[in-house]
Amino acid sequence: MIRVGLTTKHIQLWLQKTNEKIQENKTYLTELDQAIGDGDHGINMARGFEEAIKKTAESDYESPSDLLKDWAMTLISKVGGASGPLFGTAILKMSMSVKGKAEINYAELTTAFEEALAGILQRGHAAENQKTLVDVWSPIVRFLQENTAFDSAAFTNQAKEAMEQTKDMQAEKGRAAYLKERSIGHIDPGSASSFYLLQSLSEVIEKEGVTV
Amino acid sequence: MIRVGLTTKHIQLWLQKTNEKIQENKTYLTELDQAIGDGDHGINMARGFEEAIKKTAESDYESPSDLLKDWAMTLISKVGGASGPLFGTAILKMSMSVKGKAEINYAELTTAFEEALAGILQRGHAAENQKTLVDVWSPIVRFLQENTAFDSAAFTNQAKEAMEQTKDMQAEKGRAAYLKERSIGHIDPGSASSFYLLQSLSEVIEKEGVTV
Amino acid sequence: MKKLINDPNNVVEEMMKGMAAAHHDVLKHVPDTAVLTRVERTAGKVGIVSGGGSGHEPSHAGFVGKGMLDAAVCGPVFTSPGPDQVLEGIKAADSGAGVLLVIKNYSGDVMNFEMAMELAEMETITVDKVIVNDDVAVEDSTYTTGRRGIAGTVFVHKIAGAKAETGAPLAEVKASAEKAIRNVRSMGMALSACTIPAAGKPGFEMAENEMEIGMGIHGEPGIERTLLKTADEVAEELISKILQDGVHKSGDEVAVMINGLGSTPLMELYILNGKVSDILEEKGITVYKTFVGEYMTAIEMAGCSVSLLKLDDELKELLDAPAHTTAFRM
Amino acid sequence: MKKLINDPNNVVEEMMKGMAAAHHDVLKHVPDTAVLTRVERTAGKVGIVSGGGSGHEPSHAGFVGKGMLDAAVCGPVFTSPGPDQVLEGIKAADSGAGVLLVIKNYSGDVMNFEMAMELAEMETITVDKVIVNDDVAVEDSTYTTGRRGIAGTVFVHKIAGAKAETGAPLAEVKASAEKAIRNVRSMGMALSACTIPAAGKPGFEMAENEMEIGMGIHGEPGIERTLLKTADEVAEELISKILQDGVHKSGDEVAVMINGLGSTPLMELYILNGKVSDILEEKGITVYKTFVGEYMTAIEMAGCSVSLLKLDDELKELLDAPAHTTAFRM
Ligand SMILES: Nc1ncnc2c1ncn2[C@@H]1O[C@H](COP(=O)(O)OP(=O)(O)O)[C@@H](O)[C@H]1O
Ligand SMILES: Nc1ncnc2c1ncn2[C@@H]1O[C@H](COP(=O)(O)OP(=O)(O)O)[C@@H](O)[C@H]1O
Ligand SMILES: [Mg+2]
Ligand SMILES: [Mg+2]
Ligand SMILES: [Mg+2]
Ligand SMILES: [Mg+2]
Repeated sequence: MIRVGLTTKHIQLWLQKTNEKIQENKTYLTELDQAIGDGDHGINMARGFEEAIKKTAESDYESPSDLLKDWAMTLISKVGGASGPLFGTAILKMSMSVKGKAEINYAELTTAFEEALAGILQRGHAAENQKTLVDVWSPIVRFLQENTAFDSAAFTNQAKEAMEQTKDMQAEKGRAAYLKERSIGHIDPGSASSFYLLQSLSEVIEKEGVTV
Repeated sequence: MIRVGLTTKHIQLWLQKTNEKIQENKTYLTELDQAIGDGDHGINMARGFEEAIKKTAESDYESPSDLLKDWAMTLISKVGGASGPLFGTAILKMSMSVKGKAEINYAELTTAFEEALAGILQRGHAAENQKTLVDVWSPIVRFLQENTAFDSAAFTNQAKEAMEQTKDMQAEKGRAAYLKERSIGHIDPGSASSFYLLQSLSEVIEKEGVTV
Repeated sequence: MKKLINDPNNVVEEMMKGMAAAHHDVLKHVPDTAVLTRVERTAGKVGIVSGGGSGHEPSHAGFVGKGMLDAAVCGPVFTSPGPDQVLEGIKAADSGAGVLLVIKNYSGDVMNFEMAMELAEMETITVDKVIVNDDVAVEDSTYTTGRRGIAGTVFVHKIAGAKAETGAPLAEVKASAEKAIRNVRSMGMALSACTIPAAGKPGFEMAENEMEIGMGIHGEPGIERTLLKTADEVAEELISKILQDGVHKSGDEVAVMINGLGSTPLMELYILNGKVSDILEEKGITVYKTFVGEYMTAIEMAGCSVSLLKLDDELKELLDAPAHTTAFRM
Repeated sequence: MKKLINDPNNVVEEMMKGMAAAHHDVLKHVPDTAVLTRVERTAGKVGIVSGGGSGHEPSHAGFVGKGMLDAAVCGPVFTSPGPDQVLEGIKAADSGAGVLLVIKNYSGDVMNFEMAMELAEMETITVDKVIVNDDVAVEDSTYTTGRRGIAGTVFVHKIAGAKAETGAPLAEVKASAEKAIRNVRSMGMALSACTIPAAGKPGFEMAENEMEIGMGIHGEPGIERTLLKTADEVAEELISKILQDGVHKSGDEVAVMINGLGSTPLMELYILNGKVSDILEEKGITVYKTFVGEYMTAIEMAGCSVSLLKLDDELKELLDAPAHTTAFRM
């Protein structure tokens, strides 16, 4: 197999697949946020991703970077709350990271994720173990760094495991932090939606036979 | 038996007995008012009668009229709503009617009730059959007029029957009038408390062996 | 019953205390009475007194102050105060030029306030009255109790208060108040019941998918129980019932009040107003001013009422005149 | 869910429309944005911008007007608006002297408003910010998210707005706002949950005999779930937690805000205030002014918060300065 990498089309499919999962799980994500936040996370993500789908349907994109940029800007503008700037910044940093590339290979994808995580950390000032989406993005970046080729199943597993581990954490950033000990026992909503995003990437790579 | 008539002591007992019944049936009276009014009738009557008991406990009364007056003024001041002026006026008119008398005989009692009813009608401008307490007071005045001596059982029966007949009426005065047809099927709260007042008088006369 | 109170039988006294404590620059409690009165009196002015049962806050004490009421009489929850307390209000408001009572048309209020007038006359205070009956949900009839007074009463307070502030004599103040009454119509609806503290349970039940059109401000039932409608449909229904009454016509100028009954968020009242203002524009009725908020509540009932006051030059001037009260400022 | 709305996903847009229609003399909607801005601009004045998620009405647009905010940015219910909308607010508020953002301390608000600042700087608008964190229910910590901004924010709007109106430069306006923030502490409690329209069901459940002390304005949980207490006990608890923070001491003068969260009757807020004013007197703290009503709500939540602002001469003058907004008038 030739290592073609992720093309614009794959990014489009990634966005679509993520959107599907977000819409399907809108109520679940909102319920997670009702338990330890203000109960809008599913609504926010669903609104933002729906808009991103609409926005990116308007143009033919020349490169992954251009598409990622519109995706990111739409999230920043339409998701709102804490997750808007965080997911938006993550995707925007990816867009900047892959600028000028027609295809994204494994190393480039890893770098893109590293920069996405850096953006998230810079924006939200959270560290690992504070029960935020950082607790999914940090492990997944380490996972990418520790490997040399994309293993869909392992990638998804790693993301899922990371998400599930937020359940036992006590929140120290974001709204759930107000709950202190009472935040323990619930999955962090932003980590759950991060999982859907990562799982979707994995599924696209798997299904389209992308060799990254 | 000598026809001694109602003395100050009997009026005191009448007030006490009525108060007991009002307090016992406070919730019931409120529920009647919740069905076709604003749900305060029991509360209003209970507050006013409790105050009347307190007020009249302060003095030794020389005559039925003096006691009735304090009773009336306390109701006027403390019951409020529609029932305060109506019950207050009724008792006040009785006080005026029996002024100067140490004992009240049957004819005097009848006159006192006639004047009480006149006061109610003047104050409230209601006619019979409009589903108000007039529908208890009017028949009871007619009943007194048609007889020559006080028959406790018959008096109570008449009052009770009159009260029960308000159930089938459509309200045209008071708050229940807003309900139009929907007011049918519920006993009028003011008629129910009027019944307790009349029943109490009857019981005092019976129990104390008053010969009016 | 979930309420932030101490003793259900003491809510009105404690409210008066807390209100006087909060707003001692505007109003004060007349000791041992149910009366809250203005701190700054305008001498020689006709006094304006309103009141009735409590539970309608900010009505009525929230409208005590320069340009509106001189005294508010705070009865027990949903129960008209007795004549002795209304008399106290009259005395507090009287500064020699006579007193106008603004009464909402309920049997109890009318009887108690009229008895107070008789008492005041015995004390040689000149008193007159107007009776507000703006609620078009109820049939207009002289044979029955007739229409209730609801949120439109606030406009009557404003007009009467402003007129009195001009130094006009009692008859003229009454005439302006009566003009306001002739020109104002209201209609309400509710999504939920309310609980009188001393009763401890709601006055009625309403299903999760029901609403009541024409609901009064004491939880008296309305015209019909219907399925929950949208804000736009509710606006249509309330306005059309008001306009049917024939007072407000194309070419007229009106003041609008969108009144919350207690637990309806301001957001919803504004959503309703968006549609109300569209409908009025469509009908050729010009909106001069709009008031949105809680003016005449029914404890914690969810729901609203819409009031329209037809304006002429005099009413406009009086509506715009300064008012310095805790719940209404111009 | 029983709400007087049309489409749960359209509530903020419709609210802005209805609000602009009602108060076109005070505020207007900037087309195609989430911004409501002042009609009458004071040229050369520092612009004050606030905002955040909707559902806190009258916050924030109710405080747009002379003497307070120049623009309010209305995000989705309980969700901070994105930076592009905050930028629109900054642009609407800017008249050359720079803009101060009043941000409530929530991760989302802080991130979105800070991103907007970066965007504004790219457009060469001078922007600075203050972050309000008055809620003593939350532990003060720089490591965690820290304290929330709740009803005390309204005092910050008032102080910043009044200072800006004096023509003071951005740094001085910011300094006054920061003094207000240093001097204000709040604490809330709730009797019931609230329902985000698009979520369709309450954020949590509370039993008939429970209340939550320290509840935030988005239904974020508080310090503890306890059995229902009396208003007096609640007053004691809220005030004692505020005073523990050490900002307000015997001999101080304070402004008090008794804020309703949405469906708590004004009567209950006044009952609470009666006790609050007694406690403060006992503690030797003088109440300069008291504000009672709905200022920062949580949709239709039942409950309240108490805020204390310690005053000095500057803050008193700024608090008393004229303000002409739809929800705050001085
Ligand atoms: N400072 C932060 N750093 C990283 N992630 C954060 C931070 N604050 C919040 N989050 C994430 O955002 C999620 C909440 O998003 P959302 O509910 O949409 O916004 P809001 O909290 O403003 O209502 C949390 O579950 C958490 O994962
Ligand atoms: N105009 C009237 N004439 C006679 N009785 C009346 C009149 N209006 C009301 N009532 C009586 O008053 C009762 C209601 O009293 P209450 O509930 O205490 O006062 P309110 O209606 O002011 O809440 C009614 O049941 C009715 O019997
Ligand atoms: Mg959230
Ligand atoms: Mg009643
Ligand atoms: Mg009543
Ligand atoms: Mg949120």
